[in-house]
Formats: sequence, structure tokens, C-alpha cells
Amino acid sequence: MTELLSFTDLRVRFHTEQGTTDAVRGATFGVAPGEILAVVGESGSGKSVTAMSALGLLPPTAEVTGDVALRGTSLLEMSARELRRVRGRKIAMIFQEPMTSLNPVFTIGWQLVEAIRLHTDTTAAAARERAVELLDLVGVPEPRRRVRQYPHQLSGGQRQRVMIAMALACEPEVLIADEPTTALDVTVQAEILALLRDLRERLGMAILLITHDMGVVADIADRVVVLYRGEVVEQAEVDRLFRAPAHDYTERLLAAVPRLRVRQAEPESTAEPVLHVEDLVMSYGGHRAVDGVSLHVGRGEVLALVGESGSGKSTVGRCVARLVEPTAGRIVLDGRDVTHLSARRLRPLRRGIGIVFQDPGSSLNPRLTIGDSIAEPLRLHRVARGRELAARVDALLDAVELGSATRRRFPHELSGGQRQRVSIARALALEPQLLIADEPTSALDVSVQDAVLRLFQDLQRRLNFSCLFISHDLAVVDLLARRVAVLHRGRIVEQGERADVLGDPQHPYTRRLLAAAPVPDPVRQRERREAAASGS
Amino acid sequence: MRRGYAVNRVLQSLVTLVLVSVVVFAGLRALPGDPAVALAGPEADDIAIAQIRHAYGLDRPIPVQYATWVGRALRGDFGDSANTGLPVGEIILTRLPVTLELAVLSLLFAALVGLTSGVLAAARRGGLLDWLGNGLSLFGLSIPNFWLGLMCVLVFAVGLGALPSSGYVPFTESPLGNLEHLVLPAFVLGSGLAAVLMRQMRSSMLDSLTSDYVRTARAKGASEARVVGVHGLRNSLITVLTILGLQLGLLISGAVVTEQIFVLPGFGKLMVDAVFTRDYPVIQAAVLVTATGYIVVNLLVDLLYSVVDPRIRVRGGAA
Amino acid sequence: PLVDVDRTAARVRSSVQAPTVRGGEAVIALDQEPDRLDPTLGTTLAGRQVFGSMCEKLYDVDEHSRVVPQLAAAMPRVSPDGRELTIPLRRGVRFNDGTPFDAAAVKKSLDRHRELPGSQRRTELKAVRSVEVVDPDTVRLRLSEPYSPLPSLLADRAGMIMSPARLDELGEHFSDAPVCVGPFSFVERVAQDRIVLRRSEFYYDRDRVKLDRLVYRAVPDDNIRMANLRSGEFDVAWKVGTPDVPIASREKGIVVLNQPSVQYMGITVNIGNVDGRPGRVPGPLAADSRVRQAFSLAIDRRTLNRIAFNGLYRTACGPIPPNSEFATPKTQECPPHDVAGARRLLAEAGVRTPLHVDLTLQNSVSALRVGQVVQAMAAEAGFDVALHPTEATAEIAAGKKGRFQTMLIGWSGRPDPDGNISGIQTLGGAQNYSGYSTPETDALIKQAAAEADPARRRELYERIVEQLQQRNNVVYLYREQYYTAHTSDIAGVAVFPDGIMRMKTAGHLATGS
Amino acid sequence: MTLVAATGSRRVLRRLLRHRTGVVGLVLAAALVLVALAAPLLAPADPAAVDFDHVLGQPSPTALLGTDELGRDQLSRVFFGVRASVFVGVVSVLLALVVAVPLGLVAGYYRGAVDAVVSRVTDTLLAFPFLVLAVGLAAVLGASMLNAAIAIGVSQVPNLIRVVRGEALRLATEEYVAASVAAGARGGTVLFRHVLPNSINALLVQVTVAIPQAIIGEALLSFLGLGVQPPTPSLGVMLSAAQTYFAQAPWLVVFPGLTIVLATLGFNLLGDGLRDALDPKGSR
Ligand SMILES: Nc1ncnc2c1ncn2[C@@H]1O[C@H](COP(=O)(O)OP(=O)(O)OP(=O)(O)O)[C@@H](O)[C@H]1O
Ligand SMILES: Nc1ncnc2c1ncn2[C@@H]1O[C@H](COP(=O)(O)OP(=O)(O)OP(=O)(O)O)[C@@H](O)[C@H]1O
Ligand SMILES: [Mg+2]
Ligand SMILES: [Mg+2]
Repeated sequence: MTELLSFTDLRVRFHTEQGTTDAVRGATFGVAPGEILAVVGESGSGKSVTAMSALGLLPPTAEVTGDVALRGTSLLEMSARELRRVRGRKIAMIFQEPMTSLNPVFTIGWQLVEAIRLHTDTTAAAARERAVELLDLVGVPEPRRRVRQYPHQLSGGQRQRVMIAMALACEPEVLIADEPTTALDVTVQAEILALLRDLRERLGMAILLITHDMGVVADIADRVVVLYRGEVVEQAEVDRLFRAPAHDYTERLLAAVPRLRVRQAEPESTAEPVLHVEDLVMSYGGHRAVDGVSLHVGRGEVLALVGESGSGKSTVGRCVARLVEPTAGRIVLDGRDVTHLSARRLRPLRRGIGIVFQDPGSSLNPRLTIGDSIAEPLRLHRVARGRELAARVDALLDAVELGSATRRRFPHELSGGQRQRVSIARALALEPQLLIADEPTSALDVSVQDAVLRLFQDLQRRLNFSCLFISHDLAVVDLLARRVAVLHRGRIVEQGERADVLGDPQHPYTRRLLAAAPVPDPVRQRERREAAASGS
Repeated sequence: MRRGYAVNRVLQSLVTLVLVSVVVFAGLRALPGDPAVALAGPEADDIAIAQIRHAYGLDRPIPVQYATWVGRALRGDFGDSANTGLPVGEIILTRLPVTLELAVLSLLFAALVGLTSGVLAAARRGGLLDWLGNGLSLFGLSIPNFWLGLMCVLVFAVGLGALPSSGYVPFTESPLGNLEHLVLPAFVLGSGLAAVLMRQMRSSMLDSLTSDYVRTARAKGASEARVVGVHGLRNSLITVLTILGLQLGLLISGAVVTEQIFVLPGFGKLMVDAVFTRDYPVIQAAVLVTATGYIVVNLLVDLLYSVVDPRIRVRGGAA
Repeated sequence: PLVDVDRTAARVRSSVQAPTVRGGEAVIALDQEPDRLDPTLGTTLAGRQVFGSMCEKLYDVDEHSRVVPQLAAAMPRVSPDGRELTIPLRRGVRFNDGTPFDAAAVKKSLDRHRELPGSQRRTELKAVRSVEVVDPDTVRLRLSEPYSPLPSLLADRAGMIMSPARLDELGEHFSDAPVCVGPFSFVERVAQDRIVLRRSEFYYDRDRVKLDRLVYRAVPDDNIRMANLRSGEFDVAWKVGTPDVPIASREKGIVVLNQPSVQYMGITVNIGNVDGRPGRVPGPLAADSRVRQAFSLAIDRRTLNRIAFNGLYRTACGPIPPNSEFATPKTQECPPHDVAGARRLLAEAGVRTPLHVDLTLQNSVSALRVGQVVQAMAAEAGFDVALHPTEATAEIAAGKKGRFQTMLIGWSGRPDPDGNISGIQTLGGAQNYSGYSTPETDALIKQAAAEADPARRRELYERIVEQLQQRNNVVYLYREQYYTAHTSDIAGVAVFPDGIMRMKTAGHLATGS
Repeated sequence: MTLVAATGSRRVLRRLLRHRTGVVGLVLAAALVLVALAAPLLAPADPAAVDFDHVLGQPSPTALLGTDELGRDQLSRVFFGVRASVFVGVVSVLLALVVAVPLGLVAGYYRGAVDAVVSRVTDTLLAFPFLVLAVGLAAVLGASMLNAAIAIGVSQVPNLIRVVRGEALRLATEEYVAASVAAGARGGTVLFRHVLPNSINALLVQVTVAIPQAIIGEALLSFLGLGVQPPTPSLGVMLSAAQTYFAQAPWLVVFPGLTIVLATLGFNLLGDGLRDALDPKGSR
């Protein structure tokens, strides 16, 4: 098999303040035309770094050896000019964190048009049309309105889809997709995967798909490469990998995959509500992102908020945390109406609320070390200082499976998943009464996710905190939540006990959602897909 | 909401103007050096001084003087220059275009040179261009305008005879002559600003260039020029815009030295001379004019902020 | 040293004559923006420069500082009691707007000088009680008391006659479009930029006027003025900085004129000026004339001139300039530079040294230079001088209000000695910043002003100067010298001791080269 | 110095010391400060001691940098000049920072009424040209080096306010600011821990360019009688006095001028070095 894009003994080493980090240690693998190669591995195992080395996008602190070649031509030795012709045209890349990867000061239409016109002689008008088309293709609703919006006006998932559209703009030969569906709910994810499959079929596009979602792997990949601590520990056909994992880590990985199997209902909870939201409305310039949402979270209860990308989940979270002032409605925290509370009055209450932001990258101050970021809430509320503070930070880092060496690093020196864990650690630092977690495990591989989820459950049991858990991963929801609310286009369409909602969905959207959730088993997933295809 | 903002700002501006006029009015009268003495000249006797004090209403209470002045000013009458006896409104109207033209030219020069060299220096960080740009800008910063101006006169006008050493020709009279007369002054006035802009641009640019969206732009296959000149630049503009806005105002009032060296009948010189001769009617009107200038420019800058960075536009209150 | 500065300073050159042609213009750079172009209200030397080309006076001073008739036909006839001056006027003269010049016009202007509120000429003409038209060609001034300096005052702005038609038309706003009798007439003034004059068709002596146009511009900086002269932008530059004089004098293409002035600079000591009124000022400097004398002895005026002005000014030890007809060896006498003597005097006065002295001075580069030299010289005798640079208008205000201990300040000078003494040294004088006077000296000064006989006056002034030198309330230091430069393409520019550039006969050289 | 504390001062220092041009800047700036402090020890002669027999002397073994128009030793005057100029430069900028940074931050972050007030007052201040402001302050404050620094500081305040405000406007939209607010941070904490450190680059540029401007501005103030009192020299004063003697004694211009260039260079290189040392993404 001739490989289109091949990595040969790739080594990447970062020179930082704290010495050198070997991010990739001799990775050798390749992807053939028309092949979908999944790269899986622990968070921080070098997946993103490997991908970025192909296009020469690593920061200057990185030292790259070995080779990356496109059709046998070394990419590492290319001149800037030659490389530019490859970028976007032959090899396109979807970055892991769509939030910071879009230019905040240009409309997304402009950015798409740029991607199109950089490599083709399209007229501006035609490119604009094409941009709308592309947005439509990746399932962004109202594409004509969206092209005029700026990145910050989009939801996480919408931004991610803009990134995808941008990468597909020139129909590249190789697509490197770094966790392209982390912010997408399963229905949209299914559409995107279908789109990729279609592109592969139609154009013979080779796809290097970095993901931690074994369901996605099972659904779409032909072959899988498993990275572990910067080394390729296993390469196999997808079926074989799932059937007979060879490496120890692969085995652990597969074992950790949560499965959606709708467990039994727990006894009805009667806890008094910690959070009560009534008729919440949030509108942005006339557009109602949240449209009359009412929900409540009882003490010690985890309420999962699921729903389509762009349906208003994060907005609800932001309103509840009073980071934005809602247009209408009421938010009651612990019996206290906080809807219009002043910043000063709000401050003491904040101690009891922890937030995990959807985008861990931009929610960390780039000039603070990880240790300082995590310590901030502790310092703010004078919970700990000096050595005790350091000890608590270390403990928190440990709890999210990050070594204490991470403490002195800066956010940009971490992998996406690592940053997300920092964000979780920070949210948990004060042992809050209410945790608002917006897609807290979206960037985590299943093994780490498993650990984090266990930590969650552990803490929850111990501290009996309540949680508004926003997620698109139904398996995780199933594992954690007591109750589930389903959001669709800014409204709650279904709300109830987990077993009821997941086990016996009433609303068509919920049903679609459940049906779209991929199963981490290639054989079964293929069957389901075929069944769905023939059914529709 | 935008319109509301603009209306609000206009109202604020009016308040500012009132504030400025009060401050200048009261402040001037707090300066040592009795204006009547200044007006009467060094060799006048006490009766002449008293008569002048009376003639200019300087013997009346300050609030009364202020009210009279405002009343006239509202009708567009800023009085006569105490020094030359010419009508203040007219003086300012003939002086202002000279300085505005000079300011705009030097701003253009500074923006062109400062911004491009800043961008280039950032793009070629540590390279020859960076060294060159930094060297020139440090030179521009540390050489007083006065010296630069004098050297320019000595070299280009006296030595080479290439350009006129002084004077002003209105554009309408002779476009070429106008330019000839303003080339050196604009260069001299613009050099300091160019240096500041260069340093600021370089710094902001270096920030932008390490960001993720710049990485995205590179991944798209955008040329380095585009990455720097479009993606980086736009994101660096906020700070640069602030400086530009500040400087435009500064240029108007700060052109004194340049106007002095090149004997330009400008506004800056007018204002300084007025301060030294305690020509109250002129100072008051002139300060009001600069204040208006600043207000307008800062309003533009604030409006441009949200054009340059859309996030600023929609941010809700930081609760 | 490029040039022997002592010789340069001594070589007076009021003009350079050469055959010139009619036509062309001259751009003249002044060092200061002229104020109102109204002879009644004007105060600046720069303004006088412009008047010099467009407003003739009843009298003028010549290059030897003598008063000579200009619009008057002859020197005034003085009545025996000295209280009546009859002035015959020149005939056939027209103002630059064509209005005939006659006695009525003279009366109108002189009355305006005396009576217009805010007039700067009122003091100068305060001896005049009335002006009478005798006949169209004669006016008579009645004085309240004999006053010999009057003709010399009529040789300046007080003697400028304005067109009565224009005065009727513009009144107080005469300066908007001034019209007098003069070789050039006013065209326009663009504030802070230029004043343009045109050769007058009505001028009685127009045949000698060569230039078509004069443009006056204000350029305060010495270097810039010279640079523009060198680049050919300007034709005449008023006031060459002393460091530049030796260079410019040797330069091809530049002519430097040199004219001693009648002004002086000195250090005024506040003796009795408290808030503008007579009072007691504390400190030995005010109390004891020996201390002031010590201060004067401590200063080496020659060295001061050499260091601060390249030796191009002249030392001054009294109010009367050497080129005055009333100058005598005695009035020009100087105290020696005598540090030991100064110390002795201080010891005699029982002063603990170093004696702190605050010296207020104008914030100009040259004043600061003088201040620092004085500071250094006085230190040797035991004075600890602290300099307080002050902006010009604030300095005058401080002087009037007595808010200073000592002040470096001068007087622009008048051709007649009285103008340099009475306002400064007598009780109630407008410039008596030191707040010091004695009845005896005041009487003497008055007597001198009333005296008509030059020989007697000379004698009186010798006595006055002697007394002033003993008071030392003003420690005279130096006298400026006017250095004016013009390109060698023109000739006929004349500068007289009154410091006015006369452009009447100036013109471009006859030959092309 | 919250900033340095926030990022670890030792780390910053270490990085600065490894920064090639930064070290040059540090050495230059330190040398200037040292000269400023030790001027009396370093100067070979009394900077005020005149010698009327040796005026405008060329550089020679007895007077290394020549003598000025009053025969004073130029080298000693340069040393003392550095003292005054560095003092005014540094103190004025510090003063301006102390006033402008909090105001700018608050205006840009809270916007609304606070911003309106701060911005309008800034506009008002800006309306008065430096010279008008200086003459006024000279009158009110009287003459001293400290007052000169205050006057210059005041004139720099509006500029700095606007720069800081612009940065705050931009940074207030960042998610990490929201994160800090959500964790219960007070405005002050948010501003000084998150907004300010992230606007440090713009601020450093402004500060480093303000220093030479202050040095040159001081000459003007001294001339007006607000700055150093003669015969005490400052670089700016020396430069403006030497202007008259440019043709005869160019060295009187060259040495103070060069020293100003060196000061500019030093503070700017130091600024660049600090910028990189403080930048977590800095590669060197
Ligand atoms: N600042 C804003 N200005 C304008 N529109 C906004 C803004 N923030 C969010 N929206 C809009 O509100 C809607 C809901 O956004 P939100 O971020 O809450 O979605 P979400 O449910 O979290 O989606 P995802 O799962 O993709 O993150 C989207 O259509 C988005 O375009
Ligand atoms: N700029 C950098 N400087 C220093 N270390 C870095 C830098 N970027 C990445 N690393 C380190 O390199 C390792 C690999 O990072 P990479 O981003 O490739 O992980 P990943 O496999 O993509 O993980 P994730 O699934 O969490 O995104 C991580 O340990 C990370 O801390
Ligand atoms: Mg990654
Ligand atoms: Mg979201």
C-alpha cells in the first residue's frame, strides 16, 4: 500500500523553562489515499503535536526530527513557499480547539472565503456562495445569517463546524482532523462523520482522524494507530483492534469506554432544589438563544443538560453562573433570587459555584502558570496559603491525573485534554455546592475520562454537591446523571429521570439523539448504520 | 443601541467642552503674570495697565467674565486678540488649516513608516529588518524635534538648496509649492510618532503572531505576508489605534517646535505665543478648538474599537 | 576665536551703501511677533521695526543718536520759560491714503496718544498740557513744566502721526489697516505669519525708495533666522546671536551691521517694594548699601561680556549710554572688579557669608548664561546666588509686585537720559521695581529734565549717576549691541542707535552678480 | 509589582539575563542609574565650577569631554545631568503609571459611567497642550526637580490612561476574565491579575518611549523655570544651552545627545528584554 502521508520515526521535543519534554518519541505510521486512519491515545500522548508537525505549525520551541512526507516528498525540508502550497490545498487541518483557532476579529464568512480564495481563482461572490454552501454542508443552521457573524457569536459546536468547513473548503487530499467532533452532539456528529465518509468515497480523501471517542472510531475508521506516551504502541485494522487489542494500554483503553445501557432508575429524589431556573430567556440582538427554559437541580443531584449543538446549553450555564445577565426569567440559588444581584452581592455566593468552561484553552490566563490558575479560587476566598496551598494544588492536579510537574507550566504548553483537566481542577478547588460543567470531558480520552468521572462521583458522594452537567456524550450522562433535560432550539423539550428520558424518550429529537449515539464496536456500529440507512 | 451610544457621547462631549472652558478660564487667571501687565507691555505705567484691565473686563469677577465670554462665544464671537488686535475666530481659522495639513501629512508619514516598519520588524524578528527598524526608531525617539528640524534645514535647505527652509504656500495656490514647504516639517514632526508607532506595532504584532488563529491562517496556506499583514495586523490594531488617536491631537498642539523651525503660521505656535503673551482670548478659543479635536478623534477611536474588535461591541456588563 | 571680537564690537557699522536698482522685495525677519500696529498702543520693538517703514515721526534720531526733524520742518522753537514748543511742519506731505498731512492731523494724533484709554504714550507725553494748531503748517505744544526730553520722545512712537481719515474710519481698530506717512504703506497682516508693506505712491520722498514690497516675519530663534538668511529665504535678519556674529561676519554673501544700543541690563535689588507699595524689605542686601556695593564689586563686567556674549556687547555701569550726547567720562566710570574689596565690605557690614541671594531672571538661554556667570562671580565674594528662571510676563509682574529679592532685568532705553532714569529711579516711577528713591535725587532728576542747556544738563547727569552708583539699587551690567545681518545682494539697510532698521533707501544691488 | 510576583520574579530575572539585547539594556539602564546615584563620586570635577579662562574647550586629557561655555567640565556635567534626567524620566513615568493604570483599567473594564467620567476628564486634560499645562503647573507648584517630574507625569497620564483603557476594553472580553469573575474575584483582582499582566506589552512600550520623552520634556520645563535649577545640569538643559554654540563647539551637543540616545536605547532594550522574559510563549 502506498502511503499518501507518512510519518517516519518522528520525534518532537519541546525546550521549555522546566527543561525538555519529549512529546513524540519515534512515531512511524502512514495513511493511504482514501483511508480513514484513527489516531487514539491518552490525553497528552502526542497526537496533536504529531499532526501539527506535518504542516510545520509547531511553535519555535519545538525540535522536530525524523520525517513527515507527502507522497514521498519530505514536508519538513520544504521551503516556506512550497509548504504554503501544500497547506490548505493538499493537506488541511482541523484544530482541536475551535474557539481560539478562529480569528476573533473577522466574520466567519470572511474566514471561509479566505480559505477558498487562497488556493482557487474564485470570484469573491462565488466564494461567498460557496462559504454558505459549506456551512450548510456541516449542518450549521441559517448559514446566510451565520456568515456575517463573528466567532464569539457562535456556540462551541458551531465554531467547530466552521473549522471543519474551512478545512474542507479546497477539498484537500489529506485531512487531518484533531478531535473534530468534541463539541458536537451525537446527531450532528453523525452527520459530520457521514460527510467525511462521503468525501473519502467521492474524492479519495485520506483522513487522519484524532479522536478519543471510541464510538467514532468504531463508526468510521479503517485502521487505528494507538499512541501512548509519544510512541506508537499498536497499529491495526479497526475490527481487529476492538476484537483483539494487542497492547496493554489499548486493552485498558477499551475497557474504560463507557457504554450507554440505561441503568435502572434510582429512587425518586426529594432533595430541596439548590438551583431553580424559571422561564429563562436570553436573546442576542433579537435572536433568542434561550427561550423560556425552566429547570431545577436538587441537592446532591446531577442534572444533565443535553441537546443539539447551538441549542443554548452553554448560554444556560453562563446565565446560571451570572456571567451574563439574562433577558428575562428568574434564577434562584439556594432559595435566593440572584437574577439581578449586583456583582458585589454575588461575590460571596460564587464561592459555592464552580464552573468548567466549554473551552478550556481560552478560559486559562496565558500568563499564569497552571498552578496559579488552579490556586486562584483558593487564594480569592483565602482558603489556603503558602505550603498548604501548594499541597492542595498538587492534590488537585493529582486528582485529574496531571503530575505536580504541570504546576509550573503555562497553558500553551499543555495538550487540549490536559488543559481541560486543569479547568476541572480549578472548578473543584473550592469544593463547590453547585458545579456547572460545560462539556467537561469532551477532550479527554476514555481512560482519563474514566478517572475524572470516577473522581466526580467520588467527590459527589463525599461532598454531596449538585451539578449542572452539560454534555453530548450520552454514555457519560447515563453514568453520572440522576435526571436529564433535553434542550432543543432554546427550549426544554423533555426533562425527567435519567431512566425515563434515556430509556423511553418521548420527544422526537431525544429519540434521534439516542439513535445517533455511536456504539464503540465497529461491527455493531456498521450494522446500525446500515439499518438506519435502509430505514430512512 | 449604537445610535444611543453616539447621542450619549455627543452629550458627554458638550459637558467636556464646558469643563474645558471652565478649567481654561479659571486656570489662566490663576497663572502668575497679570494679563493686564502682559498686555500693557513691559514698560507701561500703572494707569495704562488699569485702563487695559478695565477695557478687557479683567477687573470684573471671574464668573461674570466667563458668562460674558461664553455668551459671545455661543454667537461665534471669540473677541479680538489682545496682542495683535485681530479677531480670534479669524486667526484660528487661518492658522488651523496649516497645522491640520501638517498634522495629517506627518500622521500619514508616521503611519506609513511606523506601521510598516513595525510589522516588518515583528515578522522578521531578530533579523536585519528588526535591527534596522529598532535602531531607527530609537534614534527617532531620542533626538529632540528641535535638532532634527535644524539639521534638516541646514542640510536640505542651506546645504543642498533642495527644499525651502521656511514658509507656507496654500495648497490652492500651488499644490507643488505646498508640498515642497511641508515635506521637511512633516518628516520632522512625524519622526517621533513614527518611532512610537513602530515600537507599539512591533510589540502588538509579536503578540498576535503567537496566537492560535495565526496558526490557523498558516494552516490554510496563507502567505506569510497575509498572515502578518491581515490576520496579525487587524488584531494588533486596538493598541495602535489608541496611539494614533492620541497622537493626532498631540500633533495639532505639539507642532509648536516644528512650526517654529520652519516658520509655519500654524496653530501650535499661535497657542504657545498666546500663552507667553497671556493673550487670553486666543488661548481660550484655541484650547477649546483642541478640546473639540480630541473629543472628535477619541469618539472616532472608540467607535473604531468596536469595528476593529467585534467582541467589544456586544459585551454585556461584567457582572 | 575666528575674529577679534573686541574689534568687531567696536567697529560700528550702521549701513552698507552701494548702487541699487528700483524694484523687488525684501523679506525681513524679526525676532518677535509685532503687537498691535497702532502707534498709540504698540509696545514691542518688533512693532517699532514695522512702523519704521510705514509711520514717520515728527522727529527722528540719526546715526549719532541726535534728534533731527522728520515730519517736522525744523527743531522746535522753545519759549523762554520752556513751557511752549512750536513745531513747524513739513509741507506737501500726504498720508499713504492720500489725505494731506497738516497741523490738524498732528493734533489729532498727539491728542489720541495722550488720551486714548490704554495708551502707551500717555506717560511719554504727560508733560504736554495741550496741543494747538497755529496754522496748517505749525503746531504748538503747551507743557505743564519745562521738559527737555520731549523732542527725543517725538522721535519715537509718540511722534508718529496717523491719517485722520483712517482714524475716523477705524477708531480703536486703527491697527486693522494702519495709515501714516511713510515710504511704505500697509497691505496686509496675517497674524503670526507676515506683515506686508508696499512702496507708497504718496510718500514725499518716494524717489529714493527702491523696494516695491517689504515682508516682515517673526522668527524667534536665532539659529533659524540665520539659516533662512543663508538659504536665501530671508533678505534681512534682525539680531544675530552673539555666538554667530564672528562666523557670519566672515561669511561671503552676508553683511553684518553693528550698532550700539541705548538699552542696558542690570540687577535690580528690591529695597522697598512690598506688594507694589513702599515698605520694608528684610535682609542685609536691602538694608545696607555696602552689601549691594560688594555685589557690584564682585562682578567682573568685562569677563561677563566675554563669556556670555562673546565680548560683543558692552559693559555698562550707569544708565547713560556712551553714544549719548550727555555721556561724559564720569557717567561712564565703572567700579573696579574687586573681590577682596567686596569681601571687606561684607565683613564691614557684619554679614555672615555665604549670603543667600535669590536672583529672578527671564528664562532665556542668554539670561540664564548671564545668571550663571554672575552666580559664579558673586560666589567668590561670598554670595550664594540662587537662580529663578521665570517666564517674561511673570517676571514683570513679579517686578511690579515686588515679589523678588534681586532681578536681572533691563530697560530698552531712550535717546534722552531722562527716559533711562526717571521711570526707574524716582518715587512712583512705573519701573521702579526696587521701590527705592530719595527726595534729593528725585529733585535732581526733575531738574535735569527741565534744563534746556546741554552743558548744564551734562553736569546734572554726572551728579545723578554718581548718586545712583552709590545707591546700587540697580547694579548695571552690560549694554546690548544690535547685530543685524542682510544678504550682500542688497544695500542701504540702515540701523541707528534706536535699534530701528531703516528700509527707506534699501534696494537690490545694481549689478546682476 | 503584582505582575512580577504573578509570574515568578526569579524566573523572569533568569530569563531576562539570558536575553541578549535585554542584558545590554539592563546593563545600560543599570549603568545610568548607577551614574545617577554615584555622580558626585564619579565626576572628576565640580559640575558647577566655572573657569572663565577655558571656555568652550575641546575634549582634552584634562577635560575628557571638553568644557562648556562657562568653562565647566563637560564630563562632570554629563554625570550630574544623567542624575537629573534619569530621575525625572523614571519618576515621572512611575507617577504617571500609578495614576493612569488604575484609572485606565477601571474605565476600560467597567465601561459605562466610570468610563465616561474618566474619559471625559482625560479629554479635558488632553485639550491642554503640554506647554500650557507645564506653565500652569510651574506656576502652581514652584520649581524643583520633583515638580518637573510631577508636571511631566501629569502630562503623560492621559496618554497612558487611554492606552491602558484600550487594552482593558479588549481583554475584558476574554474568557479567562469571566473564569476569574466566576471564581469570585473582585474587580481589583481581575484587573491586576488578569487584565494588567496581559496588557503589559503595550504598557512596556509606552513606558519605554515615555522615558526619553520625559528627558527631553524636562529640558523645556527647566527652561521655563520648573525643572533643575542652574547651575545644576540635566541632559536636556545641556542640550538646549549648547544649541547656541553648535557651530563653535559641537561636542557640547554630541555628548549630552549621545547620553540621551544611550538612555533611550537602554530603557527600550530593557523593555524588549522584559517583554520577552515576561512572555510565557517567549522562545528565547
Ligand atoms: N455572544 C453571542 N452573540 C450572539 N449570539 C450568540 C452569542 N453567544 C451565543 N449565541 C448564539 O446562541 C445560540 C446558543 O449558543 P450556546 O453556546 O448556548 O449553544 P450550546 O448549546 O452550548 O452549543 P454547543 O453544544 O455547540 O456548545 C447559538 O445559536 C449561538 O449562535
Ligand atoms: N508548546 C509546548 N511546550 C511544551 N510542551 C508541550 C507543548 N505543546 C504540547 N506539549 C506537551 O506535549 C505532549 C503532547 O501534547 P499533545 O497536544 O500532542 O497531546 P494530545 O495527544 O493531543 O493530547 P489531548 O488528547 O489531550 O489533546 C503533552 O504532554 C504536552 O504537555
Ligand atoms: Mg490534542
Ligand atoms: Mg456550548
